[in-house]
Amino acid sequence: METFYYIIGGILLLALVIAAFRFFQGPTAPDRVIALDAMSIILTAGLVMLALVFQRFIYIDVALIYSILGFMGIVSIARWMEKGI
Amino acid sequence: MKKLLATFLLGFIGFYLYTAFAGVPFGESKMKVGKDYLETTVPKTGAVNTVTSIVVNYRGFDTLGEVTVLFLAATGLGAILFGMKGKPEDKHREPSSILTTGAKALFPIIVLLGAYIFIHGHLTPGGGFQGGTIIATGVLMLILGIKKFHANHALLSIMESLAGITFVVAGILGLAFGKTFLENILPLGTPGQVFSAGVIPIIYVAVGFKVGAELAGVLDTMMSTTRGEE
Amino acid sequence: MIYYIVSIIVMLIGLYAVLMKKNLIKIVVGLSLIDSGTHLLLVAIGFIKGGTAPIYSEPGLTADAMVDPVPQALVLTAIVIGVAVTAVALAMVIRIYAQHKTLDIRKIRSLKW
Amino acid sequence: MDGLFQRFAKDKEYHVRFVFSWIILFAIWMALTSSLQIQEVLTGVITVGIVASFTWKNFTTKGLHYLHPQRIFYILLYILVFLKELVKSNFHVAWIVLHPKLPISPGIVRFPTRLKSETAKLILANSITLTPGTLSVDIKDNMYYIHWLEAKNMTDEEAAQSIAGPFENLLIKIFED
Amino acid sequence: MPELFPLSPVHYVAAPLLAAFLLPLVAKLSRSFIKILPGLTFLYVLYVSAVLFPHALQSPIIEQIAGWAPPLGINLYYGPMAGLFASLFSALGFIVWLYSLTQMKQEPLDRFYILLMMLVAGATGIVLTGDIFNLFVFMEITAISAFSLTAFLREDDKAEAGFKYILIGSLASTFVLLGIAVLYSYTGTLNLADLALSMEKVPLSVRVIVFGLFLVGFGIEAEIFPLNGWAPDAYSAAPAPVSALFAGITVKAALYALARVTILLFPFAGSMALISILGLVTLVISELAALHQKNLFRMLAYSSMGQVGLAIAALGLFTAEGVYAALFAMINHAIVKGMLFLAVFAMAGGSANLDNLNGMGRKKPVLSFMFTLGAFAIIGLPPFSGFWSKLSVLTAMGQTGNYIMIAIVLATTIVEATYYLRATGRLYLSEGSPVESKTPLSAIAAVAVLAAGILWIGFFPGSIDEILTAGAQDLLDTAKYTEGVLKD
Amino acid sequence: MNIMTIIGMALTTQGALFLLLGAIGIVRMPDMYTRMQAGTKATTLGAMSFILGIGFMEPAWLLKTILIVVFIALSNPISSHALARAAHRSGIFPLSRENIDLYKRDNQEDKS
Amino acid sequence: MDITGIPFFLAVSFGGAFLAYLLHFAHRFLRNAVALLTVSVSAALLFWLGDETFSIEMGGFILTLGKTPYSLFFAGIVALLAVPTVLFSFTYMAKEERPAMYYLNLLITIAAMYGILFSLDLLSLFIFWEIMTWSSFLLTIHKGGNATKAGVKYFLYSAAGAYAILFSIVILFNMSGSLLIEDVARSFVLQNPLMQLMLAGTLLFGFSVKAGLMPMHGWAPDAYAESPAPFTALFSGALSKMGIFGMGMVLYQIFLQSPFSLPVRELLAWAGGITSALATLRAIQQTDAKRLLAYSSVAQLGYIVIGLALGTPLSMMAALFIALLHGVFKAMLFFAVGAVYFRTGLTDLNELRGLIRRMPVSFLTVLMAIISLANIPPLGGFVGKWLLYESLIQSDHYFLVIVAFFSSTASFLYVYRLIFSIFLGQEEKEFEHVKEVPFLTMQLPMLALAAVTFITGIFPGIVLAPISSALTYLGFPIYHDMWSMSMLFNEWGNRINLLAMISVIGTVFLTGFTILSLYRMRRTRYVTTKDIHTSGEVPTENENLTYAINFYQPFERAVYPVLSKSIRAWIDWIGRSVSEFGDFLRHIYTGDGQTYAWYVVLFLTFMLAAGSWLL
Ligand code: NA
Ligand code: NA
Repeated sequence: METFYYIIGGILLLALVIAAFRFFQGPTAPDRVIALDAMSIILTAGLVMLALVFQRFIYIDVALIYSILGFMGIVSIARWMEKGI
Repeated sequence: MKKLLATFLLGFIGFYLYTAFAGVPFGESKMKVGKDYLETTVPKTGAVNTVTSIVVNYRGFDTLGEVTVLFLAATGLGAILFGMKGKPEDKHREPSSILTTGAKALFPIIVLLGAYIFIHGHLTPGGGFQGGTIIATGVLMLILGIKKFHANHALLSIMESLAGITFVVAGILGLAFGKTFLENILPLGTPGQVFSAGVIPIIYVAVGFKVGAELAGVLDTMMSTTRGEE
Repeated sequence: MIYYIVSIIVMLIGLYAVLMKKNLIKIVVGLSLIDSGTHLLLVAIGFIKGGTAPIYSEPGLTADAMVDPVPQALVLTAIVIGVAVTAVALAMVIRIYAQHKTLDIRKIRSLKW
Repeated sequence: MDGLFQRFAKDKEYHVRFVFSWIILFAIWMALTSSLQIQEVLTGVITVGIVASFTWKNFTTKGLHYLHPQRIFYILLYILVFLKELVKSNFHVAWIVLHPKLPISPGIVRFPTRLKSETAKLILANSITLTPGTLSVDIKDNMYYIHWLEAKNMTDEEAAQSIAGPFENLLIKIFED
Repeated sequence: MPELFPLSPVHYVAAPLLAAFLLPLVAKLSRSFIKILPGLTFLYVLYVSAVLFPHALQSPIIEQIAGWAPPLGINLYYGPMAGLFASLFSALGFIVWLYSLTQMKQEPLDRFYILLMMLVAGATGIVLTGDIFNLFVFMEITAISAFSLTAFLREDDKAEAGFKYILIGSLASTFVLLGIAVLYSYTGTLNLADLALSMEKVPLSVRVIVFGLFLVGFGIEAEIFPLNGWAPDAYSAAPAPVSALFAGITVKAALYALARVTILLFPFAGSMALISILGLVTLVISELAALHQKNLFRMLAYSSMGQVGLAIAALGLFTAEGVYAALFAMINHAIVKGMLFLAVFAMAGGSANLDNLNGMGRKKPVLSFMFTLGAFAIIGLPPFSGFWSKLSVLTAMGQTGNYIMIAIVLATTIVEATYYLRATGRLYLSEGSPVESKTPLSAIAAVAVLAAGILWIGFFPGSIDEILTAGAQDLLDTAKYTEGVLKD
Repeated sequence: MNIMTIIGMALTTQGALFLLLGAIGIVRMPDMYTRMQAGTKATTLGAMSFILGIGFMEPAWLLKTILIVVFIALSNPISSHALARAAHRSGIFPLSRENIDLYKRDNQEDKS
Repeated sequence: MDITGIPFFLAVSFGGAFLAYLLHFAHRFLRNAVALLTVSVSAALLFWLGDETFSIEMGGFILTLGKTPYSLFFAGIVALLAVPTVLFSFTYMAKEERPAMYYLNLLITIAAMYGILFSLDLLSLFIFWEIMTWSSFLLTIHKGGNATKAGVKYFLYSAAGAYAILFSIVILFNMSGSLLIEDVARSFVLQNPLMQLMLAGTLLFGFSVKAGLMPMHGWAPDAYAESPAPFTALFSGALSKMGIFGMGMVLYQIFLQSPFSLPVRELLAWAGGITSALATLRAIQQTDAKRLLAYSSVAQLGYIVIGLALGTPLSMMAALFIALLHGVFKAMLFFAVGAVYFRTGLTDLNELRGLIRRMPVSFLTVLMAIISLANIPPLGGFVGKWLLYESLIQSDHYFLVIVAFFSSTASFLYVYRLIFSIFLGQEEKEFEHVKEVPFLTMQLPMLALAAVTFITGIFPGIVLAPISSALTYLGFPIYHDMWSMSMLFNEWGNRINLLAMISVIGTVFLTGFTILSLYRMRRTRYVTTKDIHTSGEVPTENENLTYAINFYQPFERAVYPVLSKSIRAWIDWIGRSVSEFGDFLRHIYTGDGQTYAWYVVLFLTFMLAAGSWLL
């Protein structure tokens, strides 16, 4: 099982790094936001995995909250970009 | 030149800060009071979440202050932006119907999640501040997604007042029962259950309401001064 | 150790923004960054290798295997305070912008000497 | 007093909508707590009641008839169809992404929808977005604007068929009968 | 009669807090509650002072919060010094409330009074608490109230002042928080008394760094040069009653924090000398800068910074006499500067150009008289309160052989006299501004109470001698402090 | 190892791979919209699959993980839509070989 | 309360001040009555003052009050001037604004002077000193306008002096652990001489400011000129003597044993001489009566300092004698000028003329005063000046004799101008309706003081007796022969019968002057002197051809280089520099919030660097 966690964790990390590449490259603000969005999704998944790894149910709450905040972040940025706020 | 100087100064300060922390071994236990909290939280406070027992019980006075800070920020913001009106809206600002519908559909779920989080503050990670923040997030979503959304400030104000009064009264009751301010006066119950940890969940629910109401109020005040009326 | 360094660097970036950026919003963001760095630092202090969240939600958890809960409690407070200050600062910025029609801190100097 | 009754008359599904909201939210609560402890359930009953009491108006426009077995059947069907489309198009996109030449011809097309319910529109938009290859950019009145990786010059009807085809009919059955 | 709520120091914080939370509710019942409730609150904490302070003079009252003995829980330490400050703050709060009743007209009034009460309560919390993080929290309560009150009025430059204040104030809180973080990471505790006993765990080099952080953090709020750039703007932008509280309360609380922390945690000779020198530098620069101010509030602000510098210079001696003198100077400054702000506002209004004072001697003779009195007291002329405080500062300096310091203090007093007498002279110029308005009795009464304080201390300096001596001992006797707090 | 665990591991693995695929898509795709298409959605689907998989691996958590999945399914398309719309309205238009952008055309018609 | 005690005395003095202030709001008459009663009762109480000392603790310091023969003499001066001043104020101040404040401050000033004199310790002396300073400051700015400027200047000079005094007091207190002058004196001699020099130097500097000694006299002309006339009499006549009192105390109670005592006193004597000479020259230049008198006061104080500094029994006697006499005749002069101002609204010598018939009593007062001032027998001034010369010669200060003689002679020039410009010359139409001032409240004080000059001239013993006990108290060997009212020693040991001489010279002088005056008066006729013009020439508007203008222009040209380089310019320069420096300094506060953030960061960096460097 541990090997499985390591492999999965490795893939997530790799995905995170690749997405981060787009974040730093841009070129437009929405591009960065997309990268950020992707990264936050990957992190949400990662958090759920951590709950499994540490066998702590309560960490799933963290993932849930994290996904809400990620969502709100993107929507806020989007509304701000179109001068909706 | 100025940049160079800034970099130099910051490097200098950074170096000293690092020096200060360099002697602190990372990842090793340096606990003194922390240890006591961890050992006494379940038997003495009935709270499973040590952070919560610290926040609401051991260092509840800090939290009362913290709640006050937020309350003051909301009050101050209202004072600073009092009477300010934004520019009239243009058509550009209208949210799409997808967002509007989505916001309406997600709002109760988010509020419920927030409530869940502050009700379980003594059991799971989270608590009044986190739950309140999530509720405010829900309100933010309404602000973003609904064109003419305005929070009901009178209601928010009553909510935050009542919640704040609850907190202080919970403290004063400790005095009234011949104990100290903010001291627990309720039975501790079975650790791990919803109705446990004495007064902690009550305070945290109050904090949740308060934080939610205040942050929502702050967001709405800010938005309405920037986006303005038609 | 690297956690300390990273958090200090985050702080310093914020401080740099406070010192060098001319836009009021960026300065406020700088202040927030300073806060964030400080919060990171606090959390890093409380971390203990192999420690888990200080919540006795599952049976079999002992105090030895938990991270220091105090910095977490402190960070919670500090974050709320930071948010409060940021909110008030932004309110000031809104007022300043409404009056001066600029966000350049160099141009907002009607009070001096 | 008259006014009050009138209000009920106009808004006769008042309690039904509330109960509907309550049921959905309570299900969510149960999922959240994942616990059958009496204290948790009791707390849930009350909390959900409070939350539902001030959100039901926005949460739903119709009432309990969404829970009609026929609708539930269509909902399940919809989920199946959606999952099928999802898997299908996912692998399609995987192929595109990993293809060295990136075989795409993107563009924004549009199609009108027959859906009336806002919720249905949202679900259609979300479904379109989630199935890779298409992305809902906006809905104006009844017109969906879709970013499509394989955009072609076509009529609105053609676009509607190829993008919303599998979903729209089911959604009408779920929401608008 | 057995009391339902036995009086304890926590009432200083709990009562205003309760009132602040209640205010939005009662405001909905009747708008007149907005003004009444804060007054009742201040009256109540005054009553708390009247009951508790005499006890504190005998032996410090140490109160545990939430039933946890320190260092586990937060404790309040209500010793003679804290008691003195808490009582002073309550009294000033009440006076400012009395004054605001008629002089403060800017809406939203409910928010104004909430912020006002919390400014006082926060500062009181700073002096009461025995926990360093709790101190930080109260510092923030005070700061946020202060930021918001600075930008409370609607005129153009108020938000500007508020922004500068918040910018620098945020840095202050950051540095304090960082210092706390370092201390906690070495000692694992946050209680001040416990920290004092655990300081040997902190390497000396780190202690110096932490002291630097605290010095900057508290120094910003205590208006030490060169950290006080925000102060003149904030003082001149805030409504005058608030400026009076800035001078009388906010700075004092920060100074208390600086003194308490220094004496408990960093009792090196170097740190104390440094504080003294900084105080003197602040004094000299502020007084010189005040010389050319056209705006009265700005002038008073610089003067305030100078006065605080004087107190800091005496405090930095860290002898019984030095602390005594510093306390005396702080009390004097709180009363006198408070009175000057209130008197000027009542005479010249918000736009306090020096010219607005012209001819006030005829139009508002009582206020003019009080302004003159205040000016004399600030300069340090006998037989007014300022004389005794300045004299005690000088003798304290003399006792440590710092003759140069004495000379500097006296030389700056001449500068001080220059601008204050210039302003006083304006009152008695023949040609005046045409504005005539009646000052309501309550406002005059508020100013008069402070004026009475100036005269009382001037003629009976011995009446506060016991308090000051006890306060100085309280601050310096660290062993008593730590033992008292950690006795169980 | 029971059947649930195996399903769970399969779903998790698939999810992880889709997350990776999404990340690659973000980097590889030529413009913002196509990145969103390939990237954001692939990651969304990946996360849903991943989290559901973990729910299967720990059946007591299944309900809660489903809740997260449903929430993601509801919220992520909305945020993607909001972002795409915002980008388009702030003047970032999609690449298109055949210049198909009916949204732009309709918007311009609206304005004129 | 013991009515012979100092507390009762001060309670009457201060209490009267507040009572008078309060009664102002009841009735003007009550106020005046209480004011007059207060000064009269305190004057009378001086005679019954007991010997007990009185101590009180205040602010942790023990304040001790008590009388000494030395202080009693000065208290006499105060009392002598206080009563006429209050009396003179009644009518004079009736026209002015805020009379209540005037009486309050006036009576406080008087009481504070008594307080200074009856202080046995340095702190109470300082307290009363400062009370006197601020109350007199408030009196100085009473008229507003220019007076404010003059008042602030006065206050700042005073503050510089006072804080020099306080500086020494704090150090002396630290050294001796006591504030009592005698204790301080005892431990003073144990200090190292340089410290002694520094402490005494600052004390003397402080006191000399009030005395208006050059170079610290810059405040005096303006303040004397701008303050209300009745107060000016007290100001120049008594208040400035507090400086003399303090200097005497420092020189002979504290500093005497120091090795630096002699050189410092020599220096002071020269400062006195220079002051008298330069101020006399300045006085000659003045066209404003009050400014003229102001400079004259500075000059007279210079004389007093000469005598005080020399420190021979005879010189001390001279100094104290002149101190009293100067108070009296200067008060007369200010009263008279005040009377003229009261009736004409003018103090400009170029505009006043020919009032002798309109205001004969004022004229007589001025005449008596300037006779006294110019040291012409038989009036008191003569005795003082005689004593001074005698002591100067005896102590071999021949050059100072020349200086003193020069300025004494030169003072004829300005007193002549004073009396000539105001009272003599042709009568003007515009002064036709000028009447003499009321008798009781204005003439009487002038005449009473005139009588004093006369009596002290004829019977100097009345004054010399208390002086001698004062000097004995200070430790001077005084023997009766020395001041025996009929005799003076000359250098050759001959006895000169003073009384006889005074009588002879006096009679001759008075007779001559009276004849002269009457003659001039008779010749007076009405001619407008202000627009004489020769035929065909129209004078330009600004050209006042009155012959009194540019009275001493040639003289001015001669001494101009000396005066222009006066030290006042340097003091002004210092003040200006401080002010400019302050203006420069405040630009630290740029108004840019970011700059302030920079300061914070720089300061933190500096603190961290300094801290680790110190480790
Ligand atoms: Na922040
Ligand atoms: Na702050």
